[in-house]
Amino acid sequence: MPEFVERGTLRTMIQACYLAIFAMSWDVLSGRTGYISFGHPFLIGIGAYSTAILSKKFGVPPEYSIPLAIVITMFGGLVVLLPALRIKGSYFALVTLAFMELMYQLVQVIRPDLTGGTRGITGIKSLTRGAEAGYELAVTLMLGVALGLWLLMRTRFGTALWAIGMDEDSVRGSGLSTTRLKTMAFLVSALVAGLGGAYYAHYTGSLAPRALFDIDFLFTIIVAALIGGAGTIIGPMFGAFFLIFLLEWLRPILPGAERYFVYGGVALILYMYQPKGLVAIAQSLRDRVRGDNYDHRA
Amino acid sequence: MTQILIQGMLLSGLYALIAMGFMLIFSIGRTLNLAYGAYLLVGGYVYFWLCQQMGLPQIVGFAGAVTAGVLMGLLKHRLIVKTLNGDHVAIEISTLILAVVLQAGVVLLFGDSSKILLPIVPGVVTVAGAQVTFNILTATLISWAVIIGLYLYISRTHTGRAMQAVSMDAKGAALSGVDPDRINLITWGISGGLGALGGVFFASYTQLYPGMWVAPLIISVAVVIVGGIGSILGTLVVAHIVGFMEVGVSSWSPELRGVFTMILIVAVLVLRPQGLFGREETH
Amino acid sequence: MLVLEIENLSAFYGKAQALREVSLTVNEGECIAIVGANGAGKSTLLDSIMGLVKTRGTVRLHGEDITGLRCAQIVKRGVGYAPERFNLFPHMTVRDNLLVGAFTARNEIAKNLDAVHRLFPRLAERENQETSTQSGGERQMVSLGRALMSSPNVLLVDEPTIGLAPKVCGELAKVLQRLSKEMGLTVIVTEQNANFAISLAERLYVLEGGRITAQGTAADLSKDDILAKSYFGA
Amino acid sequence: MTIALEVSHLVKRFGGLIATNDLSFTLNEGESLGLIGPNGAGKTTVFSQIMGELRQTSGTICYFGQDIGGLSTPERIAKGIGRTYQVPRPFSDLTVRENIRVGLMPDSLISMIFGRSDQSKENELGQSVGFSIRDLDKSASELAMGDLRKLELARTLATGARVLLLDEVFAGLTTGEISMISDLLKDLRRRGFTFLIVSHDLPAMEPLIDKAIAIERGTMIAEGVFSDVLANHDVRASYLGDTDVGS
Amino acid sequence: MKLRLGLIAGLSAGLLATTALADIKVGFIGSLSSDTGLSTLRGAQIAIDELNDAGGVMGQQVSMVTADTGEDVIEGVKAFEYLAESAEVDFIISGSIDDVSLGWMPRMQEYQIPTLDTWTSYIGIIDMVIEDPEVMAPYFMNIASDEALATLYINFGAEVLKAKMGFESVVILAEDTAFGQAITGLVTDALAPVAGIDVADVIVYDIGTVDFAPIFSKAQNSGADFIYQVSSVNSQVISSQYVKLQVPMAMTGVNVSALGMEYWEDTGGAGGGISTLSPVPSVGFPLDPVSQGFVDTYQSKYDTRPMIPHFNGFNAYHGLKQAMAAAEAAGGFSDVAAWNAEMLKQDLILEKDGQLWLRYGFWQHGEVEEVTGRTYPQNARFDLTSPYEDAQPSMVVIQWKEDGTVGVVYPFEYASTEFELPSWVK
Repeated sequence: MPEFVERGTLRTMIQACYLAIFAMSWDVLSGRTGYISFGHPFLIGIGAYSTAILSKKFGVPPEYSIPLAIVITMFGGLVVLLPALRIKGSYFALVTLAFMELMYQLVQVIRPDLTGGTRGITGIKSLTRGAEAGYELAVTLMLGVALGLWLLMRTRFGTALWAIGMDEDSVRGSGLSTTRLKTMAFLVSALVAGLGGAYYAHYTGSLAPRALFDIDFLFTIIVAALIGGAGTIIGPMFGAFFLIFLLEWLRPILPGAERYFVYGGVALILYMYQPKGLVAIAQSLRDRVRGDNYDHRA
Repeated sequence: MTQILIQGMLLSGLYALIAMGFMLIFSIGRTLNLAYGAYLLVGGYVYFWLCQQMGLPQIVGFAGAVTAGVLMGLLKHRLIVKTLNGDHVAIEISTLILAVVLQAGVVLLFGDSSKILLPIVPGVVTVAGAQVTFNILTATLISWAVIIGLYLYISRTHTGRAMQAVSMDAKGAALSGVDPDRINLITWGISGGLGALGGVFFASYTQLYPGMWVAPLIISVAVVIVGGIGSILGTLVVAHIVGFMEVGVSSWSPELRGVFTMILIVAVLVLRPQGLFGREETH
Repeated sequence: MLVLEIENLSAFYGKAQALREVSLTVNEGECIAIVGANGAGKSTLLDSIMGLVKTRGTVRLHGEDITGLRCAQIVKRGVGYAPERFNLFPHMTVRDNLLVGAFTARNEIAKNLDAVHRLFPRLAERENQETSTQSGGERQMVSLGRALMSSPNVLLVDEPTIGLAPKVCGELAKVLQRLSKEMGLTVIVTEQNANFAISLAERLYVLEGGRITAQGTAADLSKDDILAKSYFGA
Repeated sequence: MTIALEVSHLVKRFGGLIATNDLSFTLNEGESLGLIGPNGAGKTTVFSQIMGELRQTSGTICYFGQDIGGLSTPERIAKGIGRTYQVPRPFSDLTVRENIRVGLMPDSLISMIFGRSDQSKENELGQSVGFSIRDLDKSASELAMGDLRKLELARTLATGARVLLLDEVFAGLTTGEISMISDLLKDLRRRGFTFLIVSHDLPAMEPLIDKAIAIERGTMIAEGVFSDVLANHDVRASYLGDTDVGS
Repeated sequence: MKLRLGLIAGLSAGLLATTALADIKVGFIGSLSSDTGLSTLRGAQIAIDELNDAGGVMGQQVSMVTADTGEDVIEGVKAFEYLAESAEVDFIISGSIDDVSLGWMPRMQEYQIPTLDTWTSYIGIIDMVIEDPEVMAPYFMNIASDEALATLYINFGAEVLKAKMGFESVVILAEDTAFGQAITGLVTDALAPVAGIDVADVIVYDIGTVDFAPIFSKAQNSGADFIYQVSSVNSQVISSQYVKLQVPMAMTGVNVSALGMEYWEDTGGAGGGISTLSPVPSVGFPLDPVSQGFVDTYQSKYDTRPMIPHFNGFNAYHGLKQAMAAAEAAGGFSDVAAWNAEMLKQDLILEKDGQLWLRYGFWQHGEVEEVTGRTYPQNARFDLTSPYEDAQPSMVVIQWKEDGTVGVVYPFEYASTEFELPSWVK
């Protein structure tokens, strides 16, 4: 791929890969079990901040700081969000949203010497040099995550998560502890979020509370998963590439805020038109061409 | 102490007004309207445009803001809520997207920079060492008037009672001759109007800027979650808890202002999901 | 004079067909009962008349096709409905519950309220009580009262005796008879309690598995134990 | 004969309302017991208490001699009790096979993730309730009501249930479907499963049960052979009403 | 109306950017919807137009590509990547705010594209230049760093607040940002010992604060004579509430929103009485003929906000010409070391009435500034020692009057008005 496209396009693809990882992370929890998380930037932020602080302030090399960051994300997220799993529906979304806002406030106030306060942390060690290497790393990560999740979702565990999204009581009625299942889903989601967040921090080299714990960021993640197609692996990737490329293609034509206006409008219309996402649209197009009825769950 | 009391009362009145419209939709439409903050955004900017940029009288500004809010509410119900047919997750997410789109729209029309509204009623008086502007005093008094009016409307009029009825039992309401759909539409309109009005006051108290919809949304969420669904009294009480807490924390450690509100939301949701004053869901 | 005609009405709840080609007619001022076991489709039939369920077939009220109208419009045309689970507004007072019932008949509130209070003096006494704190019998009264507040000429009552003590059933039967005989309302009652239905209604329909399997006067149905057979088999 | 389920002096109060009033009965292994009563008598509440979805106010529930009052629903299911619901609740976007698979899953994350699903077991369970192998790959959302009942039975059997609590198994079925389910249940009885069945369709229930208990307003009013219970004056009155009402 | 204009402007700018076959490409990075971002963009655009009219640079025409940051760090990184890799610009002019500049800094180091920052003033970036001059060679900052803000203020405190007004103690109201922390530290460390003013209390507030009433109460209760305000984010809120609440103390300090002409409009007229430090050229600051010419062009070309360029507009206008001059001398932008060397030599002297008025130059490596005793390589050169003979004064104190006018109150050499208390302060 690097041979065929411009370097600028590669950069866009890198962004899309990371967004795809975040969207897949969101989807494992929210797209499958139906527990909508409005706090995913919270998890991603923990991962990003952990590795940034460890490598920048304590000199831990990235090969240790990234795994540590992932563990911290899983642990921190678990401690905080486990009680939230008792709550259903909109309330779950709100608790997670509150956590994100809380984190936004706390990062700036608590130990600004470590977190860099509002200004954030800059000069985080880069793992790669140049667009090609960055692209290879990002694509490898994305495909690795996608493959891992795909394998996991093919297991009975994946089926059970789906089932929770359809009827949690019936899953319990089948003798399964849904709390344990949800916790596991959450851990997997946190793992992917922590991983994505940590690598992303090393890729951008900078992070700031306003860029991470932010409703716009949350919006991008959720919209990527949803307009791509929730509950699938390919959907969030599809959605992430669609959104990021839409934004970049709009940049030369509409350089300013108009871009977000158009972009948000497109997202809203797409979502309203087909809540199952682009994957479903592509599917129905293909079905129409082929004229058959193919079971399409990926 | 007196200062905290006075300032707490004033801020809380404003918060109660802001939260009221959100509560209506949450308890009657059973919908989490994440674009609620956008009513405040649009209300504030419409008022700014009419009064401060066009130089029209204040009453025109208020009328324009409230009309814009009501229209937005009605359109949102028709175009999003009805289209998505009660799918709560889809509505929440669509409203979130809508709020972000509206924010981009405001940036497009008015730019990024903050704007301050002229005081609606200029002047200031010092009470017990606390400065009280006539502006915020007016805002608080009007808040109270609107809240009382809303309370009377809901408890005394046919439409108001029908709104309560729909929130408690939609089927029961339908077979009493109430069209839940129409009541929902009216509720969305009122909510939009209240939000826009709250937006004018909120902006005249603070500032106008494209991201201003987030803070009031979070406050509304806090108030309604902690107060519990469907309780005007709960909304009022909790608006005061949040307001006093903010003022109290501000005078103790101002940089922690928002932290406690978030902790309150989380704690209440985890420990008592129906809210401090709410009832257990009947269904 | 036909008030209500139902022709080939079928209704579905998702996959389950709850009504199968039901046809029946009701004359003005008549009191009829629809009897059947739990799950036979009685509530669905009434819900279908009120436009609360997706249906196939026709419902005519005073000769006018009301199929596909919204519930509120049907109420406006003079049909009152007291559903099985009451669907009251639990955190509103008795009075407010009744006033919601008057949504489509705001000019006749005083008259209707007076009539309801005469029928159920207890509701006048407990005007300011929240219905969530009331007993089943009282809720039944509020439910009937609320239906009457819309000035109906047709009253649908779903399973009024569920969970009620026999004594209360007796009082209820009297009230329903008064509504029909003295006030000229057309009353349609569904019942599992067949004897209650027989004591009340001039004509009965037997509903089994979503179908009308028998119909006639109480005397007709008492012969051969048709009702008992519909419940208990041979 | 071993007693599979023993319910003694079960009481459930909701506020002032008594939903279950001092109810006691036993169910022997391999036996089938019908639980009848008019609408609102409290049959489903009894089920919920046996499954642990509702906690009883007082009284005990013993399963093969062990008091299961303190166990959670999944623990009771693991012991071998299963129930079906009045309205079937399939996982509609999953296939029939996957629905059965959820029932078959052990409550262990490790084996859920690393273990393999047992296709032959799935086939066997599916076929045992009358699905063809081809049906197993249908989406549950495409099934008709009778098939949904079958699916729910298969999923419950998959959890390893030996004692099955069936709530209104015939509701919403056509006559053809009723006889299909009825045959299926007869077959399961022959294979030694224990049943507690609730149905309003008393004639359809008749061939499926050994004995019956009738309850009204949470209180037992009759117990014994089905035909005797049906002939009982109180039972008839509970359905048909007292003959002196309204006179 | 404005929407349509904006769209057309955006579309045509986009088309121009993609179709014009220019040989030298300048990239703009900054917010396209903020006044400060637009100041830089327009300042640079006017400079480019003038250069092109005069025949271009090295015989080539100059064109501009814009990349919006939306004042978001991650968007800033993407914007820099876009300029470097998709638009492949030769030189970047930045109107980014501090944290956005910090965000794209690693990209700048990676791509080594000559970059001039006109708004970011974070001293930490100058420290990066000192630490690693080679990798930071493409970076220049032509606004005085944060430190200059506070140092001039000490003199203002001693000569005006203490000597003229008789103020003895101060309460600091600072936002909880790195900027707030830095300025607070400088004021507390220097104001007390040098100017002889006691710090009664330091109150740090959350930048999301919308209700300053309790905070002003707290400030009043501290018993101090005046308030020193440090706010860069949402600073209209604190200043307008100060006016609306008629807080009976003087308030001065650093109020970033008060640095532009739009301040009066944005506060709806609730902004009088506030005084703030401002980098020059500032609102209320008399201009030399060249800079005045720039303002005239600006105002005739753009009749929307910002009404006159902020100081970073001047920095962009003069700085872009310096960067092009350096490139001409160095044979283009590609040899970064050569360009850096030529850039350091740039020294633009602007005279008014035959006297040195403004000077756009840069500190050399190793050149020590006397007051702070440290170096500021590749940063705008200024002089803290009176009588400001060899450089621009870098900072002035301006005050907004209650009638909406604004003027310089300190240093006295540049003063156009006098420092006074708001009418409600007795």
